[in-house]
Amino acid sequence: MSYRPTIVAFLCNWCAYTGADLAGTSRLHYAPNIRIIRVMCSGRVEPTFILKAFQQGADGVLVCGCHPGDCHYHEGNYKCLRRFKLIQKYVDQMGIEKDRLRLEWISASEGQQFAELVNNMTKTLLLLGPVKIQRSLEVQHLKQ
Amino acid sequence: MSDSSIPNPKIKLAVYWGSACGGCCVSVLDTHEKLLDIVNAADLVFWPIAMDIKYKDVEAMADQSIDLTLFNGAVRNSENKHMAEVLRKKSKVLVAYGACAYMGGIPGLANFHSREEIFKRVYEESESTLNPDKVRPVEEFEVKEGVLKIPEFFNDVYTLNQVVDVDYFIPGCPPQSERLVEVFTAVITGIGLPPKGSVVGALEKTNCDECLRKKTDNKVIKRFYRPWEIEDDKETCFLEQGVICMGPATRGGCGVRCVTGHSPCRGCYGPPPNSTDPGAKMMSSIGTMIDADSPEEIDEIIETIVDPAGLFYRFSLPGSILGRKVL
Amino acid sequence: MEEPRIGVYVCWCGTNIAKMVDVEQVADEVSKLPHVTISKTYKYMCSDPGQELIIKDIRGHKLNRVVVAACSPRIHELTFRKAVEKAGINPYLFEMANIREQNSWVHTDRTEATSKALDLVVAAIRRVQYHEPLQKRSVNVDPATLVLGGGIAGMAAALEIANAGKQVYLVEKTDRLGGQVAKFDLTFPYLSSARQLIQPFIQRTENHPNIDLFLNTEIKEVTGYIGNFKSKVETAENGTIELNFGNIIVAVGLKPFNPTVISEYGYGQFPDVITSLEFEEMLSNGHLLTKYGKEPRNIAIIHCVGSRNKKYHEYCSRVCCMAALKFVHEIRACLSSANIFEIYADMRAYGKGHEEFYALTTHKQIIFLMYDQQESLPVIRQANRNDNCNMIIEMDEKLSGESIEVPVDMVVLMVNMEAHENVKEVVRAVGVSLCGNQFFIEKHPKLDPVATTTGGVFIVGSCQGPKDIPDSVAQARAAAARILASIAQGSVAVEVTTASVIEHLCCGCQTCIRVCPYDAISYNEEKQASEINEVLCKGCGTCGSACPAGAILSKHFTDTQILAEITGIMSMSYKGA
Amino acid sequence: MSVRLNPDLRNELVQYGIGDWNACYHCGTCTAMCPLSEEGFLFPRKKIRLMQMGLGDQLEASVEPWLCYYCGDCTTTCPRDANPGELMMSLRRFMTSRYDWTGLSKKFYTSEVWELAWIIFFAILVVLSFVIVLPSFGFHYTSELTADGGVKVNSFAPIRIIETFDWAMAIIVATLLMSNILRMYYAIIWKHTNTKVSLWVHIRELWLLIYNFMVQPKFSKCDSKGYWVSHWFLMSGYTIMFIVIVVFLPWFQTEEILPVYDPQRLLGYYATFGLLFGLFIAIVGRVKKKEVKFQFSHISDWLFLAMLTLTVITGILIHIFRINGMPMATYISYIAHMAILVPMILIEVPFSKWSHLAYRPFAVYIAQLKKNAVPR
Repeated sequence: MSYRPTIVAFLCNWCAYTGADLAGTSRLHYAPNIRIIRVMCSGRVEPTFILKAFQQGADGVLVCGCHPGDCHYHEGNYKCLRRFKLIQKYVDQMGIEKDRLRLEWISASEGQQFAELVNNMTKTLLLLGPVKIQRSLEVQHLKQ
Repeated sequence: MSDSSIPNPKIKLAVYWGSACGGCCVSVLDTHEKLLDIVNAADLVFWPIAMDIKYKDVEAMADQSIDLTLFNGAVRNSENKHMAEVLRKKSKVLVAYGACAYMGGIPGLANFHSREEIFKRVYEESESTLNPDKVRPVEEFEVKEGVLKIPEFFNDVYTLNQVVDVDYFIPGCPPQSERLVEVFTAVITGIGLPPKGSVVGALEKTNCDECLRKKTDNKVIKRFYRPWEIEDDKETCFLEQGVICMGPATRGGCGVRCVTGHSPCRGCYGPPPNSTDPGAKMMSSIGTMIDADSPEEIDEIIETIVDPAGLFYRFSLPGSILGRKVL
Repeated sequence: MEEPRIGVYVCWCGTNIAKMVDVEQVADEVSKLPHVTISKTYKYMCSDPGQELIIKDIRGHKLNRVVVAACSPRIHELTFRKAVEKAGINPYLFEMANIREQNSWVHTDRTEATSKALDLVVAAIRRVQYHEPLQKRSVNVDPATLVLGGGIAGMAAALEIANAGKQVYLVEKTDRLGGQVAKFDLTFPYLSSARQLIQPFIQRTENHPNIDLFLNTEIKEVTGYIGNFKSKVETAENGTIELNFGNIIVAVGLKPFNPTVISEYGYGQFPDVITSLEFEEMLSNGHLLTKYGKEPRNIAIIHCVGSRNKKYHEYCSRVCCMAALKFVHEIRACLSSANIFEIYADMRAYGKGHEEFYALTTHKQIIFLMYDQQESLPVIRQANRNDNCNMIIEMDEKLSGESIEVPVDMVVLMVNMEAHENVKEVVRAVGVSLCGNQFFIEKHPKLDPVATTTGGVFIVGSCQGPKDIPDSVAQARAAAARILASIAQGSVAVEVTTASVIEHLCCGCQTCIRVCPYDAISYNEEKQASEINEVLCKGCGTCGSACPAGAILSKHFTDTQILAEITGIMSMSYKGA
Repeated sequence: MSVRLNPDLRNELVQYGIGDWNACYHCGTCTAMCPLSEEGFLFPRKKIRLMQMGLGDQLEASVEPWLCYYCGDCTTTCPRDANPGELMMSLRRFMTSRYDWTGLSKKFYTSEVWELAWIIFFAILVVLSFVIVLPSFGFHYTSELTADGGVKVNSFAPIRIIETFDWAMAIIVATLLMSNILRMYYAIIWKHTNTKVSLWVHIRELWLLIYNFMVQPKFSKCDSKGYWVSHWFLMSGYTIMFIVIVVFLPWFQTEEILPVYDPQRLLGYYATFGLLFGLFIAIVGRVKKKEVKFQFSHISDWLFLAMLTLTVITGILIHIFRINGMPMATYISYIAHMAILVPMILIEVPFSKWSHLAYRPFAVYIAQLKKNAVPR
C-alpha cells in the first residue's frame, strides 16, 4: 500500500472547526487523510494529545485556533501558541521533523484557507515520508 | 496471602537489579534497624548484590514460589529481560522498584540515541578508548573452550512494565526507605494494598503540597534560569524565580528532599495519578507561564530552556508517550 | 461505571453523505466493536422518525451511550442531545461524528471517505465510553440592573428596564446626563433637533422612581457573577453605597479624537480650524463666524480625521460622513452663497435614509473633493494677503488626478470617535474584553451583538463601536429586553461543560489562577487547593491544560476522553497501513 | 503644479446648460459604458470632475468633449441621474465660447436676446441690401420671364455680386473658425502640457481630418439607432449646397430651366433631400424626446434647427417659384432665404452650434497628435 500521510488535527470549536465546516458547506475539496478532533479552545490542546497522536501513528499533527485577538475565550490561542512553541522544540529534539507539527490560525470564515492548509500540509508530509516512530519502538513485540 | 492458616510464616523475598546504579539496593539497606524486622519477616531468596546465588537456581524455583520481588533498574539487554521474565513467573507480587524500573530512569536517557550511536561512542570515540581495530562486543564468540555468550544489548531501554506485567510501582531515585517499609508491611499483612497496577509508596498529590516554599499565582516567566544562574532566595517557589522545578508535576512522597536542599525537583517520583506523561504535563504548564504574546518573543524565552527533552524527561523517557527519540 | 451499551447511528443525509460514504459498511464494521450494542443507518437522523428511532432503541435495548454520525455537531448536537434526554439518559452521554461537512462534502474518493468516516465513528465510540453525565445548573437573578453611562444608550436601556418596574442603578462619570447627543445641534438624516430628542429622555431618567442616579461616579470594582453582582460606589452626597444587581449594561460611549497630532491640519495653530464638535457648539449658539468675527465665504469640511488611517485609527467612525452632510444643510441655512467644500476619503451612507440624504445634499451647491488616505492627507496653510481668503488647503484630488489648492476661511475637522482612555478600568471592573481598537467585544458579532462572553454583562451603544443614535438605542433596548427576560425567568442557565478541581490531587501550585480569562479560579487557603467558580467558568479548558498535576478536569473534554478519541481516530487507518 | 479651485466657474457653466452638475458621485459607470472613451482619452467622468471643481484651464486643455457624439448611453445608465451626456454637450458649448477669442460666442450662448438681436440685425441688413442697396445700383426685379418660362433671378440678384459676397462671407467665417481652432490646438497640444508633436506627425495624420469630416466614423461607432445616417445626409447635403453656392454659384444659380436629370438639378435635389431628411429626424426627435440626446435641447439648438429649416424651405420655394415663372414670389423667397442664411452662417458657423463641423474633425486630429506627443 502506498504511503498516505495521516494528519490528526485539533480544531477550536469557534473559529477553526467552524472554518472547516464552512469548507464543507462551500464544497471545497481537500485531501481525505485528515482526522479532525474538536476542542472548545486551542488553549485546551496539550502536549499530551499531540504526542499521543504521533505515538498512534499520525504523520502530522495540526493545531488550529482563532486568529490572535479573536479568541472566543479572549486569549486561549496565545496560551496555545506558547505551549506549542515549547512542544515544537521538544518534538524537534525527539527527532520528529518540525514540519510535521503545525499551528495555524483559521477563522470561521476561512474555509478556503483551511482546505488549502490541509492540501499544503499533506504535500509537505508526502515529501517527508512516513513518521518513523513505530519502527524504533520494539515495545509491542517485546512483551509477547 | 493465601496461607493465612500457617502462623507467622516467613515470606520469600527477592531483590533484583536490571540496568541500575545500585542505589535502589542501597535504599533497601537504608531501612536501617527496620531491616532486621524485614529479615525477621522474610527469607531473602535472591539478591545479587548481597548474596551469591546463580540464575539457574532461581530458574529452578517453583512458579509463584517467591512472595515479593523488588525489581529495580530498567531493561537494557536480553539478560535484564530474561530475568524479568523469570522473576515474573516465580513471583506472586512483582514490584517495579525505583524510577528506572518504573519509568526508565537515568539509564533511559540512552533512548536519545541508538545502539549504534552508543557503541560507536563507547568503543570507538570516547577519549579514553584505544581500539584501532574497532572491535565491538559480539553476542557469541567461539573460543577453544566452546562458545562464549554475552547478553544482547537492545536498541532501546524499556521500563519493567513494558516487558512483563507488573503488580505495583514504587517510584523514586531511590525510593524513600520509609515508604518501602510501609509497602513491605502491606504486602505481608495484605492490608491496605491498592488494586494491581497502582503506584504505592508515594502520595497522590504532587510535591508542592509538601513544599514549604512560598507559592502564589505569580507564575509568569520572562526568562528561564538554570539553578546556578540565580541567587535563590530560599523562600520563593522556584518557578516564580524562573527556575524549572518539576515539583508540581511530580508525585509527593520523597519528602521534598531536593527542594529542602534548595535544589529544584527533578521529577524522579513520576507522574501523579491522573497524568500519563509528566514531561508533557509539565511542558503544558510551563508553556502557559511564558509571559509573551509575539512568536519571536516566545521563541526567545524558550531559548532559555536549553534541553527541554532532557529536563522534562530526566527520569521518564522510556515510559513517556514517545518513549525514545525517533531515528 | 456500568457496562457501556452504545447505540451507533449513521445518517445518510439523503444523498449528502450516502453518495460519498458507504454508510452501511460503516455501520457494519463498527457493530463488531466492543460495547457497541446496535448500529444502524437511516435516511435522515435529524428528522422526527430518525430521532424516534434513537429513542425507541435507547428504551428497547437499554442503551446508555449514543453516537450519531451525521452533519456537524455545530448544527445538530443540541437536537440529538434533546432526543437522548427525552429517552431518559443524560444528554452528555452522546457524541457526534461529523461525516458530512468534514467528510462527504469535501472528499471525492468514496473509499477514502468511507474509511475516514469509519475512523471518525470509531473515535466517537471510544470517546463516548468515557463520557460522564453532567447536570444542568442555573443561578438566581437579582432583579436590579447596573447601567454604566448616562448617554442616550444608557438612558434608553435604563428607562426600558425601569418602565418594566425593575430597579436600575445608573452610574454616570460626569456631572450631567446626555452624553455626546447633548452636544449636537441637529441630527441626521431628518435634521431634527438633538436637544428636543435628548431633553425629555434626561427628564424622564432623572424623575423615574425606579432609577437611582449616581452622577460624578465611577465604578472601581465589580465582584460576583451573572445574576449576583456586587459593587461599591463612592457618591458625593451619601458616601459609599453598596449595590447588588443581577445584570450590567455597559454604555460608556466614546469620545472625540484630538486632531492636534495630525500636523497636516494645524489644529490648535490655526484658530479657524475647528473640530466637528466645536462646530456643533457654534451652530447651537447660532453664530457662524470666523475667529475674526467675519462670515466665512469658503468653508471646508474634512472627513475621516483620525479615521481609516493606520497612523491613527484604522476603523471607520460611521457617523461623521452623514454629520458632515448635515453641516452643509446647517451652513446653507445661514450662509446661502458660501462655498462649501466636502473634502472626503469615501462617502459612506449605509443607514436608513442616509443615501437619500446624501443625494439631497449634493443639490446644495457644494463641491466634493476626494483625497486618498493611503497617499497623502490634505495640508492646511496660511493664505497670502492677495489670496483673498484665510487659509489654503493643498491636496491631491483623487477623482481628477489634479493637485489643487482650495481657498478656505474656516475648516471643520470631522474627528474620529475613539474609546475613552479609562475604558480599561471598566474592562477590569466588569470583566469583559476589548478588541484592538479598544471597543468592547460582543459575544457573537452577528448573532449576539449586545451580550459579552461574560454572562450578565451587556454592551450597548458606541462603546461597542461607533454608531449613530438609532443603532445605539436599538442595542440599548435589545439588552434591556434580554435582561428583563432573565429577570422574569428568575434564574439563568450557566455553562455545564465547565472545569472543576479534583481537590485530592491539587497540590496548590496556583498555576491555574492566572490562566483563567474569567477570574473563575481562586486559591482556597484553608483547603490548600484551587477552587473553580463554575458560574463564571465558560469551559475553555485552558486551565485543564495548564495544570501540571492533572488535577483539573475539563468536563466533557477530559484527557481521558480526548486521548480515547485520538486512539480511536487512528485505529482503523493504523490497521490498514 | 497645483491649481487653484475656482468655485465661481460653475455659475458660468450653468449658463451653457449644465444642470445638476453636482449629482455625479464619480462611480465611473459613464466612462465604462462609453463606446468612444479610450485609454488616454477617458470621459465623461473625469471631465465632469473638472467642471465640478471649476478648473477652467484643465477643461480648456481637454479634447475629450469633442470626441463625444452623444449617444446617451452614459445618461441612461447613470445611477444618479447626473446626465453626463448633456454635461458633455454643455461642455462643448462652454469650450466653443472659451476658444472663441472674439467673446461673441459666449455672448450668443449665454444670452438669447443677444443672439436674436444679431440675427435680426443681419436679416435686416440683407433685406435692406435687396430692397435699397441693390436697386440703387440698377438691379431691379422684373416680371419678365425667360424663354422657357422661368423667373429672371440673376437680374434681381446679380451673380457676380452675390458670389463675391458669398466668398467674403465664407472667408470671414473660415478665418474666425480657424483662428478658434488654432486656439483649441494651442491649448490642447502646447499651452497646458510639457510635450510636443513633430511636424511629420502633423502631416501624416492630416488624412484623419478629412476622413472624419466626410464620414464621422466615431459617430457611427457610438450610434445604434441610425442617426448617423440622417446626420450624414444632413451634413453631405449641407456641404454640397455650401460648396455649390460659394464656389459654383454661376453654374448653380441659372435662369434657364435645365432638364430634371441635369446634374445641377439632381445635385440640388439631393442636397435638399439630405437636409430635409436630417432636419426631419432631428426635429421629430427633439419634439418626441424619446432619445436621451434629444431630451435636453438648449435654446441655441432650436434656433439653429429653425434657421436651417427655414433656409431649406425658402430655398425650395425659390426653386418652385422660379421654374413656375412666379417672379414676385421668387424674389420674396430669395430675400427671405438670404435673410435667414446669412445670419445663420455668420453666427452659427463660427460662434455657435454649427461650429462643431470644424471642432469635431479637428478634435480627432488633435487627439491623434496628442497620442504621438513626446516630452519637450
